[in-house]
Amino acid sequence: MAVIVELKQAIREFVRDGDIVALEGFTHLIPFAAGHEIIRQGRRDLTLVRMTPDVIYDQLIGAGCARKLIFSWGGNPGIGSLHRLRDAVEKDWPAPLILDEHAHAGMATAYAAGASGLPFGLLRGYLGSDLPKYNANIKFIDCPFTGERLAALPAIRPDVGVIHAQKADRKGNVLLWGVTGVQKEVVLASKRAIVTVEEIVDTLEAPANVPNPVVLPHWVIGAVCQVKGGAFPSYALGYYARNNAFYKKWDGIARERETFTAWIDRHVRATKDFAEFRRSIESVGKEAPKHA
Amino acid sequence: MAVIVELKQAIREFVRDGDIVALEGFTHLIPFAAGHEIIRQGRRDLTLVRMTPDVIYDQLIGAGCARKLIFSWGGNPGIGSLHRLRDAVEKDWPAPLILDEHAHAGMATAYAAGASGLPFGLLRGYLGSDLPKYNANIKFIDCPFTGERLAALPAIRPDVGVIHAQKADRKGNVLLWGVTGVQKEVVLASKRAIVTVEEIVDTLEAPANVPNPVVLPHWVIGAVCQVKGGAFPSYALGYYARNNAFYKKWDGIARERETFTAWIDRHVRATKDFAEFRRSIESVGKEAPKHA
Amino acid sequence: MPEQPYTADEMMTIAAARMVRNGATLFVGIGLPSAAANLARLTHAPDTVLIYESGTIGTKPNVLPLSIGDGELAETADAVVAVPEMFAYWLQGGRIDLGFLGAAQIDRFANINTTVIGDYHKPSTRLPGAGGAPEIAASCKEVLITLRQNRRAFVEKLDFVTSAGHLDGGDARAKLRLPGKGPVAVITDLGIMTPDPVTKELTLTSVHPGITAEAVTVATGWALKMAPALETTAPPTQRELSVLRDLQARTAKAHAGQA
Amino acid sequence: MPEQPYTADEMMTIAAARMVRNGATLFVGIGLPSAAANLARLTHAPDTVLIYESGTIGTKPNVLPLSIGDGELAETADAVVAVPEMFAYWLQGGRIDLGFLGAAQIDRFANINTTVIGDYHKPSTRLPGAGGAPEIAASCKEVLITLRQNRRAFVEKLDFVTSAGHLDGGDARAKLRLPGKGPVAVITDLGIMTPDPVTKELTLTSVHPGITAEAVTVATGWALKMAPALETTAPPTQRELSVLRDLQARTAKAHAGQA
Repeated sequence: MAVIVELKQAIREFVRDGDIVALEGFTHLIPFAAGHEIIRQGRRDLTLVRMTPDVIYDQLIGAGCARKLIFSWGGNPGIGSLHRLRDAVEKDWPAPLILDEHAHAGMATAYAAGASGLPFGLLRGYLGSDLPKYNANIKFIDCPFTGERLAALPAIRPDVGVIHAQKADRKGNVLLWGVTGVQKEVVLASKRAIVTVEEIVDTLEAPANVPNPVVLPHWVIGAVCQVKGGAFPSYALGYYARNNAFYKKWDGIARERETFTAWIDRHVRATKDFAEFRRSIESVGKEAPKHA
Repeated sequence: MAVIVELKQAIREFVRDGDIVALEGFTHLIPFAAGHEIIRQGRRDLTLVRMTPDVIYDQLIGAGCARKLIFSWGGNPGIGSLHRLRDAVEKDWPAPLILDEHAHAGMATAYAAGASGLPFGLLRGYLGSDLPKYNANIKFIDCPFTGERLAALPAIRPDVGVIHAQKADRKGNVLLWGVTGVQKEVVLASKRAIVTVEEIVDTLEAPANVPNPVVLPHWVIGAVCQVKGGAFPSYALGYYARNNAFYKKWDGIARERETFTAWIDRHVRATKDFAEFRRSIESVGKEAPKHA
Repeated sequence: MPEQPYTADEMMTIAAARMVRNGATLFVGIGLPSAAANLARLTHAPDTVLIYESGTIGTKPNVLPLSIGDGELAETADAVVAVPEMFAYWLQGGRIDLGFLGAAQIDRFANINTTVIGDYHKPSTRLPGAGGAPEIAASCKEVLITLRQNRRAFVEKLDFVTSAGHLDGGDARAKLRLPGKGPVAVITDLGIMTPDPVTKELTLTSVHPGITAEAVTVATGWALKMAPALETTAPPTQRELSVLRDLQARTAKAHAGQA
Repeated sequence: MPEQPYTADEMMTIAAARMVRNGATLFVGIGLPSAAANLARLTHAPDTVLIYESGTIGTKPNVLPLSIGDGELAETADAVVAVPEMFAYWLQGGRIDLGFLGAAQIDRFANINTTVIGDYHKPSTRLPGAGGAPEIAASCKEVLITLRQNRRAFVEKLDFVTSAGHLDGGDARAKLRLPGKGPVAVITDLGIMTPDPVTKELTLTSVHPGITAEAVTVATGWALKMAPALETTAPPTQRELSVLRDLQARTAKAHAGQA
């Protein structure tokens, strides 16, 4: 049963040190505000789950929140590497990072298995790939009818699932549309779900002809938090576009430990919420307009 | 790649004697017109697949088109028995009917497996039920991670899948909404798919705020046929309501072999298409207004 | 105020409706369960979430559906999902509090037959079959069953177990790793039976007003256990009756029409 | 008309685009494959159905996406589906004609590495990982691979096989029951390689204008097989170049902006 609360409170009450936490959003509606709040509250030893760890996970990993990463593609989309993720894997900084590595098809299947209450998910996958050699969680079973060998993966069941969506109503029913990735699955697979939204409205109606409208009823959600722009620098279809320039800029910020730490300290740890974070990074542009 | 043709032609070219044929529509958008055309063209020895064989399958079975039925619930919704189905099972009339019987969860999973190109589907199902004792297609496998015993069913892969939908565009892209059952799955699981639609439009746009809009692209469909009212006596959300009175009336028509045969001969076999069928049954009302 | 007269079916539906906790998520079968679930929603349990296997979630029909997928269910739902998703994510996902089922036949452990009377391969009566019931009975946290009570329905031994109640009693469900607790009550036109906490055998705990324990025994095909302190079901309130009758009048009007 | 000057990257993208049959369904990776697939759609293959793993089906972006799930892809799609459905029903379902992949490294049998350089547990370079590629490489009826050719990318032995090409050659794919035929061409900035019909070893079949076979050999980390009749790729037409440049200019403009 969803409660409508401040994001600060939702993270404080729902996310514990050592939890399995999945922040999802397949390039669209990435819950950056929620990720920042986890950093701000100093959570540790998290097992982070995400098909496409991108800038938000680079920040969480660099900030020392994670001990393990379950993932299938870790890069800065269209730009290149995630330097903090690489530093953790290649040089153990700020701490070693255990990898539980998959392909997208496997992760998607494992989320669907989690949402379905099944202990494992089934796919024709990983054939000819070296991934199963390095991941004991990828097993193979034989079809009882044809004998075909198929991959089996343990269901993903996070302690906490976090997504961002376009709208909620005052009961906490949530509406999202566009690229919806595994957002429904992560909410249904998780023990506790947090949804940040662009706006809270009286009546939850999908605009005409939007692609792929998805409704999540309030009773599968723990907390709904309004955070306008909470998916920045990713996008919210119908609200704002992806800030590609920030993704490019991140490459420079994250490349060195020092620049990363200074950035995260100043703009995330020293700000009280996402709105203040936004003002803080905008103020940098004003200080040094030539480098904006 | 969809061609837009007359229903008569689609059935002639796509449905062969002995085929596995699935006409789906979960109480909504049931492809009655297509079912009638199969009867009219005298197909034989079909394996009929459908979660909820209702009046349309009662007609196909009574008309002697079927040798086998794969199903999970066979009744006249809200009314009672399907007398033709019962006569075939209990008394082998007009021919014996082999049953491959499931529960809904199993059928839905087997359709999804078919759509997914997997040889089998997996569910926590049939536990404590006698169904597996009578159906060798229900097997059990052990989870390779937890040891839990789960049900496994062969994927449903019909030769022909048939659905009715609200709209298609001139390329053959299809839009449906409301209760969509397993319609997407049956189209994707079948070797050949036929879709009858209420109307063909220039631009395929979902009306505002309709429940659960689903688009099927033209390249997964074999033939699209416009048949206005083609789901009668079931309904097409946004077009016409369910004709509950016909469902009640069917109970009387189908109860005896003679009344059934007279009805199917006069209104289906002797009419040239669904429009003429509709006029034919309406004319009965006019002949004997007191019994309408 | 003098008590209004009411029928045995009305008492059954009202007694069943009362079992629904406000705010619960219900997976609802068509017919008697659907009537009781909607009566609950329209009386003491307005925040109840009604789910039908056709994919409609949080539906609030103004009239009772005749089929499990009536347009009314889709148009008044919070969300509509495909049927494979309904069974996988919503039912099997373990998020339904209460399954609400009907039955053709039931035994002393509340196992359900909706498949055949007689031999499976040569039945004397072919019934509609399983539908969603086996997995509703397995996966919902609790199950309510409602049906009319007589010796054709309440039988010593089922010809076919379609959906598991408490199997052969005791901890049989747990041994088979069925996720839910199984049937917690059977509500009929005569009374209410609940499973014994240990043996899981159905025990008559309440008779409806004017019904004797003996009448229930006569209508049951096995030696029905009785609770030591047998209660009498509270008669329908005026509000319960009027809401139910209004609902059924609206329903009859909506479902009439020409063939 | 005199030939316009063009870059090696433009030649690569244009040569890759030409491999796309009109009307084919394409599962498209981000970056070079996406540029080539959209160029094909905007030139000789207007009925091509572009599918991105983010769930967008039949998408017609006006500018190239920077990420696999840009809003432009969703807004111009015929349909958008959830990611589990995309991989299960659409890719694994066996309905995609052509998978279009990039790679960090490739070997003589067109196996792909996008995971690590060096030891998996202590890599010298951690690459992004698999994404959708292993199942795209397995399940599409055919696969095209496009990447820049040099000895860091074209290696004798991969440190990690992320996605199967022709494995160790011959009928290895069939033995492993991989559904699709695997890579049918590798298109680089220097030329085009196709697998030998029997051994499945990549064979240089075409060099781009101005590129020598020797230059390709030098850029390849193994002794590259040559086709007996080595062709020269037709240079870009003016239309190919202008459509590609317009697309890239629109893209650059759309993706600029303040951080």
